[in-house]
Amino acid sequence: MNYKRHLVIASALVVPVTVIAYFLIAISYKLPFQGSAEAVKIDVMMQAHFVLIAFLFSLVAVLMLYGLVVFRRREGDDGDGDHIHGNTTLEILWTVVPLILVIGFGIWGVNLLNELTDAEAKPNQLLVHVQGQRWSWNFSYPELGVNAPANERAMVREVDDPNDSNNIDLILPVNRPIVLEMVSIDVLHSFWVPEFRVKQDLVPGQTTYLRFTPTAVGNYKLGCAEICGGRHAYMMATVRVVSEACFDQLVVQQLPLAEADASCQYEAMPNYPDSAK
Amino acid sequence: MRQLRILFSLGIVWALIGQAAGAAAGLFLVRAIRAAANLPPSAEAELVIAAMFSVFGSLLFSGVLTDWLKWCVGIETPLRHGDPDGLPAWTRYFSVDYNHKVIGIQYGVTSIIVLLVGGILAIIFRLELSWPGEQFLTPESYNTIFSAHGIIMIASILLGVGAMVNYLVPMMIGASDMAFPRLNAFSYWIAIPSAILIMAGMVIGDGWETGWVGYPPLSTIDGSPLGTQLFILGFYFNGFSSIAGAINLLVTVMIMRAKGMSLWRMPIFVWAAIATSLIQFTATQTVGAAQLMVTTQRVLKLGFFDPTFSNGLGWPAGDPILYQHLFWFYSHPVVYVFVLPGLGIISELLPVYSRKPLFGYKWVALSSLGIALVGFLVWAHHMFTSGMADVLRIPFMLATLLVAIPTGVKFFSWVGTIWGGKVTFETPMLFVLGAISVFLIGGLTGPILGTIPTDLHLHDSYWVVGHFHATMFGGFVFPFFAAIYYWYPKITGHMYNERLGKIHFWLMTPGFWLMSLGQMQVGIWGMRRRIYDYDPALGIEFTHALITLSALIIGWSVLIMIYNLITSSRTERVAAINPWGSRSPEWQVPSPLPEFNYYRPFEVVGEPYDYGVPGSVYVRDVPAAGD
Amino acid sequence: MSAAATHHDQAHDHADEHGHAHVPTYLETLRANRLGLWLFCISEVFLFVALIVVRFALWGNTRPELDQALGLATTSVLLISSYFMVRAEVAIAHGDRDKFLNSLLVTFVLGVLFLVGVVGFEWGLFGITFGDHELLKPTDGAFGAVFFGMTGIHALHVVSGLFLILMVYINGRRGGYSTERHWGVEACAIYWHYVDVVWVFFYPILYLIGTPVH
Amino acid sequence: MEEKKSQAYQLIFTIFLVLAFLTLVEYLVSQYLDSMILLLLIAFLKAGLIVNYFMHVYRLWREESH
Repeated sequence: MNYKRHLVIASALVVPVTVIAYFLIAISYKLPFQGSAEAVKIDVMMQAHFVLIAFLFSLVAVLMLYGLVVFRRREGDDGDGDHIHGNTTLEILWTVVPLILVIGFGIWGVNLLNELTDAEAKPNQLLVHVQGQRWSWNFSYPELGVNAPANERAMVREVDDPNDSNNIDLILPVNRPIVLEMVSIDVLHSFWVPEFRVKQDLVPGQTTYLRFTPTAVGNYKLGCAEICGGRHAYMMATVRVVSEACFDQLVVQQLPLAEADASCQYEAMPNYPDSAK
Repeated sequence: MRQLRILFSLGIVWALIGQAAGAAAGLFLVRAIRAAANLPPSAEAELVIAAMFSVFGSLLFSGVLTDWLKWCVGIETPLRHGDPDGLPAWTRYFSVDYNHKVIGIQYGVTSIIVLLVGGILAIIFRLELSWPGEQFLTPESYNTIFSAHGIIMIASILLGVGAMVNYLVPMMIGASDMAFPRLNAFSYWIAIPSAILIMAGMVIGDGWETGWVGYPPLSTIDGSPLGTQLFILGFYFNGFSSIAGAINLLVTVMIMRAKGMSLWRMPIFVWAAIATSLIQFTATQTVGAAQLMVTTQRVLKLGFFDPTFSNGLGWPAGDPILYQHLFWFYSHPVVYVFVLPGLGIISELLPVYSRKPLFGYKWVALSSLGIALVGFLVWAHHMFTSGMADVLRIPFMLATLLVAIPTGVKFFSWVGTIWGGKVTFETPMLFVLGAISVFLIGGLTGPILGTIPTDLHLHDSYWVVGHFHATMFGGFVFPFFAAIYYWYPKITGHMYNERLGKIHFWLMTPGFWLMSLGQMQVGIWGMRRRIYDYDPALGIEFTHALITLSALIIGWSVLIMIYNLITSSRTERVAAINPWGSRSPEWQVPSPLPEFNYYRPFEVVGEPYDYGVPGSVYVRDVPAAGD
Repeated sequence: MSAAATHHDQAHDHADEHGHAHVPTYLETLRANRLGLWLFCISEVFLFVALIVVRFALWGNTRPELDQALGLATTSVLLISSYFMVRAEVAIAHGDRDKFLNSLLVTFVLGVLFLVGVVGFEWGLFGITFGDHELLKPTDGAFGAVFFGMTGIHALHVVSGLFLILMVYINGRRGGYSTERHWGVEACAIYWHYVDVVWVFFYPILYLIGTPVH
Repeated sequence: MEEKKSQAYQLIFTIFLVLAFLTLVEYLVSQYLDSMILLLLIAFLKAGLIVNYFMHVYRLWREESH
């Protein structure tokens, strides 16, 4: 049996299959809109993972399928395969190479995580107090001494039961580092806006923090990502990232939305195609 | 009349009666004591004591404790074995029996029944999720059903692992039975009332809403449904089954191996069973402690996980995150309890159908232990967003990524086994290959969850749901089905229907792929876990419909298998002694095996997977002369 | 007549019917039993370590004010009971039947005394008081939870150990154990010592380590 | 035989005395030194003595019994 030849052919096949697999992943696993500075950094790592997934998938799948086709039993042959017990070099190879890969990703992950959770105060940062409770969110701006305004316009929330959920919006200024200081008064909740890519649980009895910098004006949806009982699915709120001027009007001056500048009115959600209307 | 007599000779009937009687006794006891002590009635306390009594009643009435109780008063009891006197032979499968093969089949059948219950629950809530908006469930019942799906499937998998380990290990190592046959029966018979408690939790006291993880404060907060308590106790008592079974298995492997069977000559599945048992008999205790703490917090107001306590003296309060540590210290390694036996089955079957030795036997064996050991160091990756101390996140991230290495060893060894072989594609082999493909998906989608920056997006999303369903199906369900088809002729003496088996495979595998990949897709787009309803603006309706459709396909395919298994045992298709040409000892003797497995003891004289060496054998009968 | 009970040499008739029935000898069973019991002990270690971890996680370097005299007294009682347990085992191994039974009885009484100390006095369950220290309540936050949790789980093991001792005592009076065959005594002894070992750790962890908070 | 027997009784009594002494030390350490490390060390020492001399852990890896 000419293993070398087969190995070369199969390895050559891995390359195009990897490309195809990555292409398929890229189109069917498109990440949501990048709404924060963190999303940009995290997405680089996501893509690296996707490349790795595509490659490893192709490697195992191609070698496997190729092996199954080439080394299938032929009609009338009832003998055994070759007597190969193993190969220590290969075993060491496929222990060490993944180890190096893993260490690489580990170091990358550590560095990026440190960057994301860097607690040092940044210039111009905004502290927002978030309180979770079943099943609504409350936001206030302790440094400004104000609460988040109630949402006067009915948002496009078909799935949302207006009786159960609060309609308080989280209004954030664009391009300013945000620090969320989060508490829960009953059970665990979790703050997740997919476009921001970061997530943090709210834990009763302690304060947790989440840091990000929104970079695009628009409306986003915040959902609770930790099961919190009956109406967990509807524990949502709208996060409205607005320009600094609008933030001033809506939050600092607490102007009703109707009296604020026209540009502060309704903003489309960047990646929700049907909400623009 | 005779039917009635037979019915009331069955242990399972008595177990159910005992459970009901125990529950009633517990209920009235608490009520009476509280009334006598002038305390207000407490539904919670009644429920807890009733649940505990019900488990004990079930064990007592089923008869699994009888021998031990006799020992307590000094009566020696010989081990009962063989077909029951004056009753049809099949009745032994419904009563307390001490033969490991009978217990293995009891485990297996129970596992499939519980699997069906869990599957039906899955299909119910999948139908709810097919479209956005409220369909036919209330949010509360949705929460109960998905939570029950989780824990019932886990119970099913544990039973399935018990089935494989119990049936296969003594047979493979040449033992006549497990080391402690009575303990073995106990492990099975305590799993029944605990499964019933969990299911009862769905109907009694408005179900529960915590998911299978049961995180406090949701599971302990005032006004949380009573069903939570039953779920927690069911979970707790199921742990006894795991611990007892694992200890039994370890002792069996340690002292009952056939002559000449050194550690490196054991069938690879036995290695997986050892690794599994090492996890089970240790880690299970911590989750048991956690469940006890939750129970005491609910009933006796012990504030382990209650952060609100304050008496003005600076006394410490409880901590909800502590529960997560205790819980995942078990519940992460237990994932390897689910998958290691399955991966062992893959490694066991591949050489047979490839006609070639297992590639890198020692590496595969050690990788099982490696996975088990690393599995103890990674639990907090379930808590990357939980708010635990930052210093813990990084070591757990690095340890988590290390799991990839022994897992990779297994994949490459499987490929190495196929290469150069002469592969055939009977149903068991198809399921093995399906398992590898599905487990590959599950494995590859893991590291992205292991590096924290990417996990921050994917945590508690449907990506996680897709990821672990792929590992569970690839690591347990597919190999379990492969094992069922593979050993079916050994168990029944009949051959299953190959055509139906292949239909089962070709429905289930694409169905599963679709489901798992779809779940990951909606997850990355922003679908949260454990939600009753989702935002159509995410653009995930179509994928959700597809996921539901594939869930239905998987459900139907499993029904085909059950039909196949039931009808094939009644056909005339008598299986050959060794239909797969395996070297394993159980295939060298006619099916089904006798009561004590082998007519004469065998000794190991070769390597287990030396396919391709003419004239070599793995085992041979011990020469009679020395006996 | 069951094959399992027949002697190995006579099992040939049954071999056809049931296969090779390996009838384990007493020594083989003993080995399996010992291994099994020790594995059970290791398994339980994880339960107790979990409790200890909870204690350190919640209490840190503090502890509630507990009655030191009572703590030392219960600890001593359990230690002495452990001594009488091993004395009983040595006695049966050397054929001292009376000494065996007496020591066992002393162990039992001391075990009950320990329970009285912990459950009666420390928990104040039966309204008995000891000294004038204020009793900790189960609802006293993490202090109450951990203290009652740990002593409760331990007391549960003590109670089951007492049942075992009682069983062994009754069987011993009937002459159920001999110099050669007394696994029952050994198992009971291992279990009882194990319960003692747990308390060896629980005592300093609950009573001694950390600064008391008033 | 008789000698072996009295030796066995003597051994366990000696171990018991050591354990009692260590318990006392433990108590004194907590009152005057308050050293967590030392307390844990003593606890491990006591446990080791019990496991070895009272529970006969070595019987596990001894081939013949008794």
